[in-house]
Amino acid sequence: MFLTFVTFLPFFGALFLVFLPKESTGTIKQTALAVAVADFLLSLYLWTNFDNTTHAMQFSMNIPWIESWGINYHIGLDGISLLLYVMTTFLTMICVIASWEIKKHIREYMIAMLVLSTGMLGVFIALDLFMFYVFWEFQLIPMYIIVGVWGGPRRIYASIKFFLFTAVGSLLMLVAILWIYFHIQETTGVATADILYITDNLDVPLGTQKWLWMAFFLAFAIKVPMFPFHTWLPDAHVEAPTAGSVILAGVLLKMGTYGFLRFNLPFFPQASYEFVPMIAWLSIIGIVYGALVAMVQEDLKKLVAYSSVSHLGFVMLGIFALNPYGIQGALIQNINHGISTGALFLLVGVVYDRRHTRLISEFGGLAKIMPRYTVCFMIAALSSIGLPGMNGFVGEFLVLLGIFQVNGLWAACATSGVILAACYILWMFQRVMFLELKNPKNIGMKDMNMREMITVVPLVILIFWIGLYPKPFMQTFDASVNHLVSKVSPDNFRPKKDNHGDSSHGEHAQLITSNQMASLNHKLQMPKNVLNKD
Amino acid sequence: MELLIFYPLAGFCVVLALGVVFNNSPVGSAISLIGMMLGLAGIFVLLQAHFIAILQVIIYAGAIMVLFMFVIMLLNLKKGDDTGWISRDKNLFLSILTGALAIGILYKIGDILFSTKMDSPATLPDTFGTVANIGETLFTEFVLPFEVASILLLAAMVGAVVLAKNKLD
Amino acid sequence: MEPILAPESIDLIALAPVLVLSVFAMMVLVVDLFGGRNKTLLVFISLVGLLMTAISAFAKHPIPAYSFNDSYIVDHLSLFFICIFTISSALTILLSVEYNKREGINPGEYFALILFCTVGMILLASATDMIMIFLGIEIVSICLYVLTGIQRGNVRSNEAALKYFLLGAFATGFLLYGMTLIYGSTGSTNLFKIAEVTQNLGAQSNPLLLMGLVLLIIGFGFKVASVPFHMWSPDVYQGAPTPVTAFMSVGPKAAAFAAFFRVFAEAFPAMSPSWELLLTIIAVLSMFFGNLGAIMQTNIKRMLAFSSISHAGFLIMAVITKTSLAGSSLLFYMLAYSFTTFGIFGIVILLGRKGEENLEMKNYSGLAYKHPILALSMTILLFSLAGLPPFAGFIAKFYLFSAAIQEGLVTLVIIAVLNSAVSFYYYLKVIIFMYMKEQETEFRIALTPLTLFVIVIGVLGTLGLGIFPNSIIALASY
Amino acid sequence: MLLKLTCLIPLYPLIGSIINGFFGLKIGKDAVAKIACGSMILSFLTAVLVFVGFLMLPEGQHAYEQVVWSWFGAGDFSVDFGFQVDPLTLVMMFVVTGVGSIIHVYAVGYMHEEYSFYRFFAYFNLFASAMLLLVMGNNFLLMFIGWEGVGCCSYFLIGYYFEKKSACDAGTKAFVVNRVGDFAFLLAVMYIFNIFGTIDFSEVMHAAPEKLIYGGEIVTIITMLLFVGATGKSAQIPLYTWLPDAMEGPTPVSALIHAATMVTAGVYMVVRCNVLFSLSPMTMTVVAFIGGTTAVMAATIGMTQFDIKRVLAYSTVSQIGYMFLACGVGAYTAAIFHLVTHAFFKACLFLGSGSVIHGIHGEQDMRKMGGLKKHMPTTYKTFLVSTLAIAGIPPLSGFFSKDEVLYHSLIDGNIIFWGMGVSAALLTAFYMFRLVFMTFHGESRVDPSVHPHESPKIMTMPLVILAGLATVGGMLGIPLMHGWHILHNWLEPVIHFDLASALQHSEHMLHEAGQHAPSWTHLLEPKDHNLWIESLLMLFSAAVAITGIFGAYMFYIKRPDLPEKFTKGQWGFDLVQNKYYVDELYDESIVKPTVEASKLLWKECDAKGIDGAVNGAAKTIGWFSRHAQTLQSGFVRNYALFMVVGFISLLLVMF
Amino acid sequence: MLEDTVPLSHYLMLSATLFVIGIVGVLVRRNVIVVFMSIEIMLNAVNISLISFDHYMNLSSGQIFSFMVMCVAAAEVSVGLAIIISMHRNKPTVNLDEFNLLKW
Repeated sequence: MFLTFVTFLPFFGALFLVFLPKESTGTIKQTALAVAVADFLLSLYLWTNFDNTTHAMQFSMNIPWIESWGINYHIGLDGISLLLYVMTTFLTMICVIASWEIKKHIREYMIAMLVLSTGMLGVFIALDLFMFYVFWEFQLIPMYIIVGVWGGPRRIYASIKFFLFTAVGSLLMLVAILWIYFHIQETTGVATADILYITDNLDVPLGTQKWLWMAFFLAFAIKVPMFPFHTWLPDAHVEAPTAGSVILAGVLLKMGTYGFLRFNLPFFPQASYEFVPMIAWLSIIGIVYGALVAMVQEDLKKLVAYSSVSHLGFVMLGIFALNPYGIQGALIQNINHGISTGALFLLVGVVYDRRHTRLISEFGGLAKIMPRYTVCFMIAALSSIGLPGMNGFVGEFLVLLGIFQVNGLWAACATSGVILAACYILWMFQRVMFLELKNPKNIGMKDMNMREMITVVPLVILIFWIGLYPKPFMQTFDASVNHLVSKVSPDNFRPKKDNHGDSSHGEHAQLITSNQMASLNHKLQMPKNVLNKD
Repeated sequence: MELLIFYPLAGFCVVLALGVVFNNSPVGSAISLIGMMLGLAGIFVLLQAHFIAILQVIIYAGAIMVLFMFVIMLLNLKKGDDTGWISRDKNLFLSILTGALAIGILYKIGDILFSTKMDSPATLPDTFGTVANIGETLFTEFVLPFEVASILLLAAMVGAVVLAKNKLD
Repeated sequence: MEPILAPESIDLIALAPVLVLSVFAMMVLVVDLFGGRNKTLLVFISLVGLLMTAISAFAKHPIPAYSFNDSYIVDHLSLFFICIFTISSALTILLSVEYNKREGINPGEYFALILFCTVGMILLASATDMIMIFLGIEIVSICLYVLTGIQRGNVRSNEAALKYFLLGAFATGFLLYGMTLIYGSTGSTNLFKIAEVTQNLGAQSNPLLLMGLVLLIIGFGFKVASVPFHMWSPDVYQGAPTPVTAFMSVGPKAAAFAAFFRVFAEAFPAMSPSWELLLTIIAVLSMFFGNLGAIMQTNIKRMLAFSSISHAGFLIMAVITKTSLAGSSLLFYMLAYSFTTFGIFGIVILLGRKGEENLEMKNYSGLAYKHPILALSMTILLFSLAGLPPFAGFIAKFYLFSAAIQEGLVTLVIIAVLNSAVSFYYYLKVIIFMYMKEQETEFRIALTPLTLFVIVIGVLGTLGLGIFPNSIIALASY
Repeated sequence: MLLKLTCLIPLYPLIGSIINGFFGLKIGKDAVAKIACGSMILSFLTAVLVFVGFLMLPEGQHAYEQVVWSWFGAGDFSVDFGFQVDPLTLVMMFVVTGVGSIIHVYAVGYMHEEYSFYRFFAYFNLFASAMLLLVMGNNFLLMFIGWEGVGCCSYFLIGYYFEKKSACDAGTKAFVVNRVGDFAFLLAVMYIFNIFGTIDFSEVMHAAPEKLIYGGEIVTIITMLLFVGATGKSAQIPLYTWLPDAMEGPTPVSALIHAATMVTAGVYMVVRCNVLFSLSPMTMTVVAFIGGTTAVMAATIGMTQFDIKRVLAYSTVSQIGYMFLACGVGAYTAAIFHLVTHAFFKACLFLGSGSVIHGIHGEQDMRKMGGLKKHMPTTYKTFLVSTLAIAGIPPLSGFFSKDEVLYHSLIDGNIIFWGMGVSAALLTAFYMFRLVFMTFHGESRVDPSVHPHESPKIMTMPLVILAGLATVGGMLGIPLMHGWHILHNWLEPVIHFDLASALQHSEHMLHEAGQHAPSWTHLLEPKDHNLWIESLLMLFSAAVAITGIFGAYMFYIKRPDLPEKFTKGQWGFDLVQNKYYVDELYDESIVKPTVEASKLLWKECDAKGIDGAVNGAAKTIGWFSRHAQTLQSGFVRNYALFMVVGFISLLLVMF
Repeated sequence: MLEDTVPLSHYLMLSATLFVIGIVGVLVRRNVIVVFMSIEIMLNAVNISLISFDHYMNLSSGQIFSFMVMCVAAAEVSVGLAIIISMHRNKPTVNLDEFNLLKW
């Protein structure tokens, strides 16, 4: 019940806003902020009461919704969704503050923001496929409005693109959901769309699994976005208002990765296993491609957007490492990306508010006049390139570690993204912050004000917190991830091999036993080195 | 006997039907139509559906066609209003196409129709097609359609009145 | 000559809705004649009549009940459809009151025709005899021809009526021919008997019967406006008075689908391999061309017409699926669709004024900031049409698709969902105009109460069916 | 008990950095200087205490680990935020905190005129903190924090004058090139985890001989990757190009980061992982070879440069090459020894050059110096001492360490390595004295408007201390008498490697896999330390150094016209002076193609290809839509025609 | 084939021929009234089939059906002609091609 309350609180806040007069902008903003803050605090309360030791759903509630179809209002949080949930409320709060200066239709804006918040929260708590889909599609509407109304010059194109891309993907998922629904009904006799029940009881042959997997994949891959489906993202990001970008990067993209964890892996473990190479290569291409394209962008937001493609590539790679390192890494990287990219978007918004341009070439030398801004930007940028000690590193390393267990080559290719990340971020940083303050338009720019600091500083704190002591975050999903991993373990459906595994670590990784290692070693025994002995 | 009557009658109907379609003057079309309907009444008689044959004459050839003629007169349609269907080259081409199409359809339908094997008529009772017989069926088995037809007519009447009323009020 | 005995199968209780409504329709005519200038009474009578009809529909117990030599049935499908019809007719009447005053349409015959049309729809939904179906269709069509052309001073209205009439009569010819051939090859006009015969015939195809089916499909395809028999609908929707358009896109369409479904699912299930393909083609074409047509439209009524063509494509899926689940989904879909459609048309009516209907999308520019609630309602309704959760349209589509998937029509469903993705585009276009464009013309909207009432009902129905669909689903499923 | 203080060592500079960074502008320069230097000195003192504590450890215990908190983990992977104190760490700790403190003090004087004084010290302290993390971390990842942290600080400090494009470019270049190395390092860490299931230094080193096969593929890959990481950080071929550019930073930065500490991190890391390296003869050869080559190549470039700091930079590259040469032949002690002495004299040299630059108002071109001896005597003296040390003149520290490297490269390596070492030594002596002569001797070529002056005391004092250290640093490892090699004895627990048992394990493992182990017996033959050879080599290297000095003397004092004659029009000289065109090569072969390809990817692939496909699909639908509309012609007869066509089509489909 | 009787298919063929003629009429004529007449031809054509089926199978539903068809035809004619008249008031022409306001 509490969870329901927290989830729907923003929605009711939005309803309340509807009845406020349009003119009283102050009250509107304050109300929205109050709701967002309250929601965040309540979600923190959820976190503190969360039991880390179990993978079971908590705060759950299961009441019939559409009884005739066996569809329930089933909600709950587990380790995988908890942090995303909290991050959603957190970023909503940040975004409300960040949108303080919006002049155009502020009431409608805040309503859209709060409704969006409920939509996103719903996605993360839904434990019924039907309900999940409802929220999944529903949150498109406010986001579409936010991009389309308060966005930049090409906002209409961008918003439609965003909407259609996502919708096309998710509709195929709908077909798969229906199929599963009837399949479950047929095989177990229970008409239900309950995710937990389906997770436990879904049993389909590999061929079908692949099709269903693809349907889910398309929906989530577009959302993530994975490599060939990413083109909506730069457009949407560039055109969206600052807060929209933050939410988009911070939460909406995470819904895709969340979907993979919640559906693709547990529902279709075997298909997931079969598709690992494909995903891995797509992710790697995404990582490298995103980074390369980001490097030559002329628009700050577009650069950050393409960097998101690259970062999310890491997340995907981690998920499909199918081992605890990778998945935990992916989860924490989810959070990290939300924080650091969110911060970057906020910061880009700061200069955009002042200059109404985001072209890199328009800036230069900002470090001189905006020291606070520079420091914040620097921290966010470094976090984004995964400097150890900051949050990005923890996630990236775990992801790479995870994928390394599966395939060293993949890990190597993916790691090259780390180099490229440094290139594009630093180059951009240099061109914006450093060099001479040449452009006369920039001279009068003010440093960040209090409100802007309030939006960014919490993110900066989190950057270091997660970077140095991620335990409070990571332990929330430890149990859930282990459970998930045991579920998708290839051992479940692969005939056991005899020489499999006396090694102490890694459950599904391509383990190198001492025997294999020896033979490997021997095969490539180094030739006697002529230089070694004279 | 039946053969002797049927084929000429059928030919007559077809020719008149073509006359309806290809007559330049609407009045001519209407006259052809009346002729065709009478021909059909003959065919109904041939099929021993006397009641329907009578209705055909009364309702169709009588009432409906009178209405047609009435409207044609009311609207004062002259020959020139519809300059016929072969007036331009484009239309000629299209017409040939349409004709070919029509023959094609007919051929296809004929193909289908000739597959029916019911070639000899059932032995019909004497009452077949009589008013009494039809009436009984109408008032027992088909009483509902009969009643419903009244609603249809009422609605049509109201509608016709609404549309054709002289003054806009 | 022996006297004709009243057949035992006459069952006036089963027929009660038809009788009640006919009586009220005539009462409207009479009251109109003698009632003087105040037409409020007419509205009242019509609404009461519809209410009574809905109530009297439930008089028959137990269901299903067959009467009139099995040519009239009271079953779940028909009951539910009667509810849809009465709701849609009532909403039409409510919508029309102020519209008629504005456009100077005489309400007397107008209401009577709507009620007669409703009678026809009820008959259509309850008929299990081809003659009855034919008559039902004709009652509905004739009333609609007249209603379309009822703005006699308006050339567009005239033209629409003419087009509708000519094409409708043309299609009637096909329908009739189809029925005839079916009659000829099965020896009966009764659907149950036909079902028996075809059952025995099995897949062994009788060419006459098959051709009859083709022709039947054309007839019904015309009535439900499916490609390629849809061409009339955009023109007619555009030309007809807006409340009539709303009515047309819901009630008669639902009735046509009721008959369509009944004929194909109950009379010819045994023949399904032969007609499934045809209907699939038609369904796909309808979705596709409906969407294509709607994409480029700038006139909102035409856009809705094309959208309703693509919806028809979806609904044909239910006919193809032909299970009872499909029937239920058809019911639900139509109900959801009617609420949504009436809401939208209510808004469309509100935006128009005497002499200028403001049907172009650009007339909606900036609506969201002048009349936010109205725009929000429109948004909700459009998203419902698009099939987005949590609105009624989504549940309806979900229901429909699930019925289809259960029967294994996965490919068809995939085509359908892709099409509905395309359809998002044009629904979004309206929203773009409302929210994302600057106001062009001044809105002079008279917020007339009855129209608002209809909009509110539409929105509430859309939301209610979307969020708490359970009870209605339970009602719809049989 | 004292060891518990370990965690404070990196903490002090960190706190200093934070205070300076956030409040530096408010509290004023003096306070900033005090906090910065104070934190470093505090940290040094703590290091002393820890050292004392370490000495008090019971017999047989050679390491102390302190886990501060568990950093992160997943599954059975977990990594602690923990410090490790062992002899190697202590050495490095002293170098970092000691030399660091001195340079901090110096920097107070050097940077005094800067507006962003606080910013400089914030970065500087942060660097020290990161460097300490690097050397104290007890696992690869913590080391990696430091590893990247120092890189990052280096980035900021190189780009300290951020309005200068060259400085920014240099900073970015340094970071990116370092990242290339880090990439390899990271892969190595992952591989290590894959093999060992842990990334703690002690556990890995302990388990390595049991899990890895001598000369096997795995260990070779791991060590190669680690070494690539080291080349990045320590500016070795092929990743050395960033270091000379890094001289754009303020001179104290060059002294601390790009001479004394950060760039030697690679050496430290190799020594830290000596067990792994020792298991892979092939990597060892590569290490030695790269080290030797870098030493020679950088030295040749150093001979031709005119920018005083660049000469020193190449000298640094060259000296680190030495250290790797030592590592490569297994002489880890020698490497560390040279690392320490190098820290002393190179820091002194850089600070000295800074003093010179300071004294002539920012001029760095040696052609515009000369005769500064009399203007800045203290600087000159300390500079000379350090130069002698680096040139390898006994009994200064450089002589001992360099000699040890050369000795081992001959004994444990081969004549080629030794040859490289010797030629580098010759060149070093030459170019260092070229530097001294051009700067301090001869005619003054200083711009007449500039009045050279000696630096303030706060800058010369550190020079004196460092010069002193450079003089006596050699005492750490007196050659010939093996019991007297303090450093060697001290480091013994870290670099102890039992080859015999490792080979046994390897054989065992191979046997289990059903394979035959190659004969390794020759590896176990004891090497005899021939006192004679050692003495001879010492003499020889001293002679080489003197030869080099003499050469420089001939060229730059005696016959100043000679260089001109020799170099004019020589393509070889141009080649060397332009640093073998390596920068240009990288630019043309890697940087530009990447940027071009990226642009292509963006414009062609992304915008036109993928997005084009998406928009194309939309356009196609739009096209269809427009054309489908024309069917809706408004003519009833057309509509009827459509129905008929539909009828026919359905009929055809049906039958 | 019996010489004396006409096979059912010939009746059906007659019906089909008239039906197609009706279709052609609708397609090629532009005069509203003639188009309308063509539609009447189609309805009549159907009646032939209905009656002939009755005749050949000894049924009576077909006749009832054709009775209803006539009824419907009458209703349609009345409404249709009313539409034509009302339209003619606004636009005095019966040329179908001139009714082209509503399109696209």
